[in-house]
Amino acid sequence: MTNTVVLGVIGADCHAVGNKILDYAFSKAGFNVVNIGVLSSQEEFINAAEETGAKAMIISSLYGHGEIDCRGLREKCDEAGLDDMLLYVGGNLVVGKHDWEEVKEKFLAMGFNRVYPPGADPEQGIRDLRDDLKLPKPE
Amino acid sequence: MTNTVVLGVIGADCHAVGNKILDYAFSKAGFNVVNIGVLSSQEEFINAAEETGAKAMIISSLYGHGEIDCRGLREKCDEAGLDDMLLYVGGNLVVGKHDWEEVKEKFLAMGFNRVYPPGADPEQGIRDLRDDLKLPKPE
Amino acid sequence: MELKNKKLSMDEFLRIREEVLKQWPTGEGIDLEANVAFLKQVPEHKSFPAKLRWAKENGITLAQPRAGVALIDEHIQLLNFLHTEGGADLLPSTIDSYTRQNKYNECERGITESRREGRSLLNGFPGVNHGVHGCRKVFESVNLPLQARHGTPDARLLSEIIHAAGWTSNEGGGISYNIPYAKKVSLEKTITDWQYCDRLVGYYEEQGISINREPFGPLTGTLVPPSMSNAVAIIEALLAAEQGVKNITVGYGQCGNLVQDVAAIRALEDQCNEYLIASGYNNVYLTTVFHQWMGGFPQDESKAFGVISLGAIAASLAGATKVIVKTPHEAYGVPTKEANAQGIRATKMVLNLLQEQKMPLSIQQINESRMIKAETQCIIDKVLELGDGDLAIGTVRAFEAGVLDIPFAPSVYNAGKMMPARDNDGAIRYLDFGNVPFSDEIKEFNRNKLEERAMYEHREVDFKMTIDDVYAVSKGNLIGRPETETDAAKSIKKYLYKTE
Amino acid sequence: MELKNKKLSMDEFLRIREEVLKQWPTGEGIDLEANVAFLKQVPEHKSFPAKLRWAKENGITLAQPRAGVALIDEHIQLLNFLHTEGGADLLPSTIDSYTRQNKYNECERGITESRREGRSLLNGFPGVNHGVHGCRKVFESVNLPLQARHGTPDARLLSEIIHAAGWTSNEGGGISYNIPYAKKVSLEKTITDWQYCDRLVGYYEEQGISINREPFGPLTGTLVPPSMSNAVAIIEALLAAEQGVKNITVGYGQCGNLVQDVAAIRALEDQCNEYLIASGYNNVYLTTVFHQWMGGFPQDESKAFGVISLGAIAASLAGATKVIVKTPHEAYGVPTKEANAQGIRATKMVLNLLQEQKMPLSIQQINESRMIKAETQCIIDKVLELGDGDLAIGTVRAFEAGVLDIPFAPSVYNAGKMMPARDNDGAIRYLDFGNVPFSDEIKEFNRNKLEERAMYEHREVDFKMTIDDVYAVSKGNLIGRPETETDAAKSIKKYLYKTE
Ligand code: B12
Ligand code: B12
Repeated sequence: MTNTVVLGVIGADCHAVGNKILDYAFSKAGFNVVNIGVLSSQEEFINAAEETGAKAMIISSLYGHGEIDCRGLREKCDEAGLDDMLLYVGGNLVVGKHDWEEVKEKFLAMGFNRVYPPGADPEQGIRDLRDDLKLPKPE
Repeated sequence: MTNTVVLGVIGADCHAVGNKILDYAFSKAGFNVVNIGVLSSQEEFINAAEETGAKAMIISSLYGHGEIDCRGLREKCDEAGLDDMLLYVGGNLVVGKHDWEEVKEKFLAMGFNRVYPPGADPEQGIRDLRDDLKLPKPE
Repeated sequence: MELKNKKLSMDEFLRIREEVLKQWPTGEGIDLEANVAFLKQVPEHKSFPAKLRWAKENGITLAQPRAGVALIDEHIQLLNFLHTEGGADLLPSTIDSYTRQNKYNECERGITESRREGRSLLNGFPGVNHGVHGCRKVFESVNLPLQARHGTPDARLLSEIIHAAGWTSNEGGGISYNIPYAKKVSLEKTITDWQYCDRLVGYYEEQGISINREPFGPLTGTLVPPSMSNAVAIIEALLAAEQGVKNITVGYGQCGNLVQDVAAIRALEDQCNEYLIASGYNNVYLTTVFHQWMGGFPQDESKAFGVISLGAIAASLAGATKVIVKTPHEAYGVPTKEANAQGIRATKMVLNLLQEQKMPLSIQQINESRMIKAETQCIIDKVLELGDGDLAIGTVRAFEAGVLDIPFAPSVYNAGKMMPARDNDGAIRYLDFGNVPFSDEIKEFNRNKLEERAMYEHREVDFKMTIDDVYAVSKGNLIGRPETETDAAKSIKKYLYKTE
Repeated sequence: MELKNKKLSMDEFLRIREEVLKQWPTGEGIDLEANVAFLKQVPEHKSFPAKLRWAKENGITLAQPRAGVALIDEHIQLLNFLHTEGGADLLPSTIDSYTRQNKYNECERGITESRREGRSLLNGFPGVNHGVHGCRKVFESVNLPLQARHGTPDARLLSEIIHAAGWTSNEGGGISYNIPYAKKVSLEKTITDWQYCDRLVGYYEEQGISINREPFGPLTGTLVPPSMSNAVAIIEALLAAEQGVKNITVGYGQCGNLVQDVAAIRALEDQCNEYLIASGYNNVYLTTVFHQWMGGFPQDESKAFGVISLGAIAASLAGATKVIVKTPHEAYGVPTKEANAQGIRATKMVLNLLQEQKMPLSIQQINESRMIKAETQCIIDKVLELGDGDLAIGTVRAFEAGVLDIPFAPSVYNAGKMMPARDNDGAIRYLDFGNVPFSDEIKEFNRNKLEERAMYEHREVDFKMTIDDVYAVSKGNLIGRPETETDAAKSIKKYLYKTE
């Protein structure tokens, strides 16, 4: 389904609050949210997408290991034939307070479509996803 | 007398707390303190030195106008024949938080012998004055 | 003219006014009636009294910075920055020190040099030199109520100018802008001059325009016992009310002991209201201002944030109507606008977190409050007695007699015999009463409190304590414990500094 | 092995131990008797229990940061910086997230990459990979007591290593390091594994070596009602005591309402002592730790300082034995050492200012404390009932039943039916009780409190409140008021945002 998304927190990351709120927000916005929760591996994201036909992955990484954990995900998607998968990532992506533009570039280079800074508003992600999926604006 | 000093706060400056404490500290250290208090003009410093034969002026400026207020004091001392007058100045000498080395250079260039940063310990001034006046170290 | 606590007649007022307006060219042509018309147009959101009333009614503590630079455009920029980036609720214009001493020629020099050097060489905004025109430009370029904050013994011309410009609050008073700020200006003169400033506000009140007046609570900001500053604040409120002022904010500077701070400002509000009503001033709208720590600050900015936040917390828990905000640059110099905004943001965060919370009543606070009120009453009673019932005359005589006595004040008209120090809990007590006329019970209370500390510190109750306390906060503590080894200190060292 | 709240026999312990030490090469050869000899040499000023005892006896609140990086030398530098530049009283070693999940291979990768890139790619110190040797190097290079702080469901090998290295405190517990930190690890497993960690400490106690244990109080750090976190802390303290632990620090994460915070941590200490004694553990030395705000922080650093300072104030007024310090970088990422030191300095300034002051007792606090204790008792009673008197079994069943239920926890073993929200004063209450077994009186109390808020905000008591509260502090408020216009909001806007 066009409006199915896989939601989860990648790596050895247990931060669950944002995840529960993203679930609430994306569901309320009309998406079909497949929430694989915290502590999810790249494989679990891919399996969930394959099983549900999701068009996008909404990935969070809060705990600082995002860089290590996200590396290679685009390639794995391609291998799995998930060609046009939209990869969104947000949270506290790297260890420490860094220049945001650099962080963003790094993740874009890794093949992510959208990268969000610490504390980003879920509504922004929802608006962007509607655009990228060419969904109609909500009345 | 070698150990007479004129103490005061220069300009339109009313900060009295440090002045009272400097009075206490220099007196306790054995100096003969002539305290002309706050809100004292260059002329009042010079008159007091002439009247008492003081060898040093311990000048405070807290309120930020120190730069304007202190300009020309060395020249006035020279004119009055107070040739080897030791000019010490301390407090919050300029408006705002500035690079300390710059401020110090500025006041040294104006003819001050010693310049002290915000919150300087009076004991430091006392030690320096003993050195500059070649007074014996206290037992 | 003879000093008396009596409302100036319009004639007297206008007679003095003629002289006042001549003090500097910008005084020329200030027209009361035209000002009334102008002030009637001040929108509610830029009226100081309106915003204070709103805050009080909604249980909100407002945050106000101090700020002022030499030039008009820079000053406007600064104020708007503090509004938008800092989140200030009320705006100040801190007046420079030359203006405070009526040295308008030196202001002119400061303005010129500031223009040349591209940075402010004055420590504030020279309101008189900029005149009504300049001050109105400021008023029109900001979007919050404006107040003049200064320290001017003779602020008559300044007051004329700022109110004419739409600034709806003025800080100061005949005692609080003399004793801490001047050396040789008599109280007769400053009380008289501030009667003029108050009468000006009273005039506007008569025309239906509400203007706020705020006695400067913290005085020297240095270990002033609450009852002494409360007594001064109440006296100035009463003197202002007599001249027809109807909107007053009484102030208090943080001591650092939370119970004492909350008790003090609550006592101040209660007791001031009582005195106002007992004196027949029934329609005064009274609010309170809490000043974050007014003494020497620590140089480290993180520590300064700690001091600032504790002040915000005390203000909020005490339910003060507004809090005057310090900045992380305090120990160094006039803050940059960024540092100023930082102080406001830290303060507002705390105010927001505590918005719904007040300090719950405790026995300790009730007792502290009772003691502060009893001390304050002893002082004010004696002032009235000395003045044969006249508060203005009594005030002059009380300072002569050392009945009113402000620690560390520069004025020769202040006795300087009273000495304060902190007790073992950090509350400020009377160490040497000088001639402050307390009952035996009160004296014993203060003495016992200090004895307790002396015993704990293994030393005598003496002036050395006061000095240690003056330095304490800037060195990172509330109480100036002696540097000689106490048991506690030894015990601390054993753990903290021991090397293998 | 069957779960039971019963001290492990030495045989059982040693049997498990053999397996544990094989989990990673650094486990090899850790020798209990040699460790005993080593630990006997730990100087008093580097002993966690000794310093806690000193603080408690002297009424001092100690400050402890969180900190850890991938490489040993950098980690040592970091800790010494926090000691000398920050003024930390106790040192941590925050363990990285791979270690917490026992993914030591990934740690190895993180260590290598960190070395190559010259910056830490791990969010903490990988203690297991560095082994006893590396951890001892840290211990020997610092001059304060050391504690491991982590979030590790199975911390048996880590605990073996750190204690062998002279680290005299270990944070965690079978509940508090599972439910907030893991997704699919059963409570049977984590309680059993933490019995091992506790038994290890118990073993050292038997040899005359005192080691501190600290259940992790704040859990998810997100709107946990005090009685729920207190119940968990008390259960973990009892489980630890059974294994022979004699020095315990129970913890609590700041809620933000001052009365509730002070009441909660005082109730925690009292009630935990009561349960310990009632259960026959008479020689436990109990201290408390207060965590500065554990939920989402504001991004602005000045605001963060406000949050940090309010936390320090609450800790100090509550008389907590130590406070865990946040930093102005909290909302962004693991702090630089400078930002970490800033947080400590702001905190210590506040602690110093308030050193002699405690929150005076009030009716409000007494009532709040009574309510927290009553709620906590309802929960623990039910846990014991479910376990037929066995606390360990009861805990597992209580989570199954939703009797113990932590909001926003990631674990599948947590019911997640209970929902919290703030009342109109900012205190955290139960919005949805789920299966938390409260008396009618308690339920009514919670409901009324939330109804009060709902009325004030003109909305229903529902999950939207909880969500608004989750965001509130990071947005600069304590309570998540709705964004729709309330009267108060309208009134504020009228003053603040009106343009001419
Ligand atoms: C208390 C205080 C006041 C009180 C003063 C009461 C009184 N009459 O004394 C009040 C509230 C009245 C006040 C008013 C003003 N103040 Co004021 N005040 C302070 C404050 C908080 C503490 C000063 C103090 O008493 N310190 C304690 C004593 C013991 O320390 P000290 O004064 O620094 O003196 C010691 C050392 O510096 C040293 N020392 C001093 N001089 C010398 C000289 C030598 C040779 C040596 C060896 C040592 C030495 O020894 C002294 C004793 O230990 C400081 C900021 C701070 N330091 O935290 C601002 C401060 C000094 N004030 C300041 C200003 C601007 C003002 C005002 C203009 C108004 C305003 N913006 O609020 C008015 C001044 C009006 C006027 N005409 O002067 C600024 C100055 C700015 C600058 N330089 O850029 C400061 C730095 C605050 C700030 N950051 O804006 N102030
Ligand atoms: C609460 C908290 C915890 C709780 C978590 C409880 C739980 N299970 O959920 C506890 C205490 C257990 C915890 C543990 C740890 N934490 Co933590 N924690 C926090 C804290 C304070 C708040 C997080 C939170 O809940 N925020 C509220 C929610 C609503 O916001 P959010 O998570 O940011 O998510 C929102 C947005 O970011 C956005 N978003 C997120 N992802 C995405 C994706 C897309 C596509 C979009 C559009 C938007 C979006 O939408 C979400 C909803 O609004 C943050 C710091 C902070 N933010 O103030 C640190 C923080 C995340 N933790 C941190 C760390 C390091 C840890 C630990 C490793 C240990 C430690 N040092 O203490 C462990 C992690 C162990 C592990 N295995 O993961 C670091 C991460 C550092 C870094 N990146 O450099 C932080 C930043 C603190 C810090 N400055 O050091 N933590």
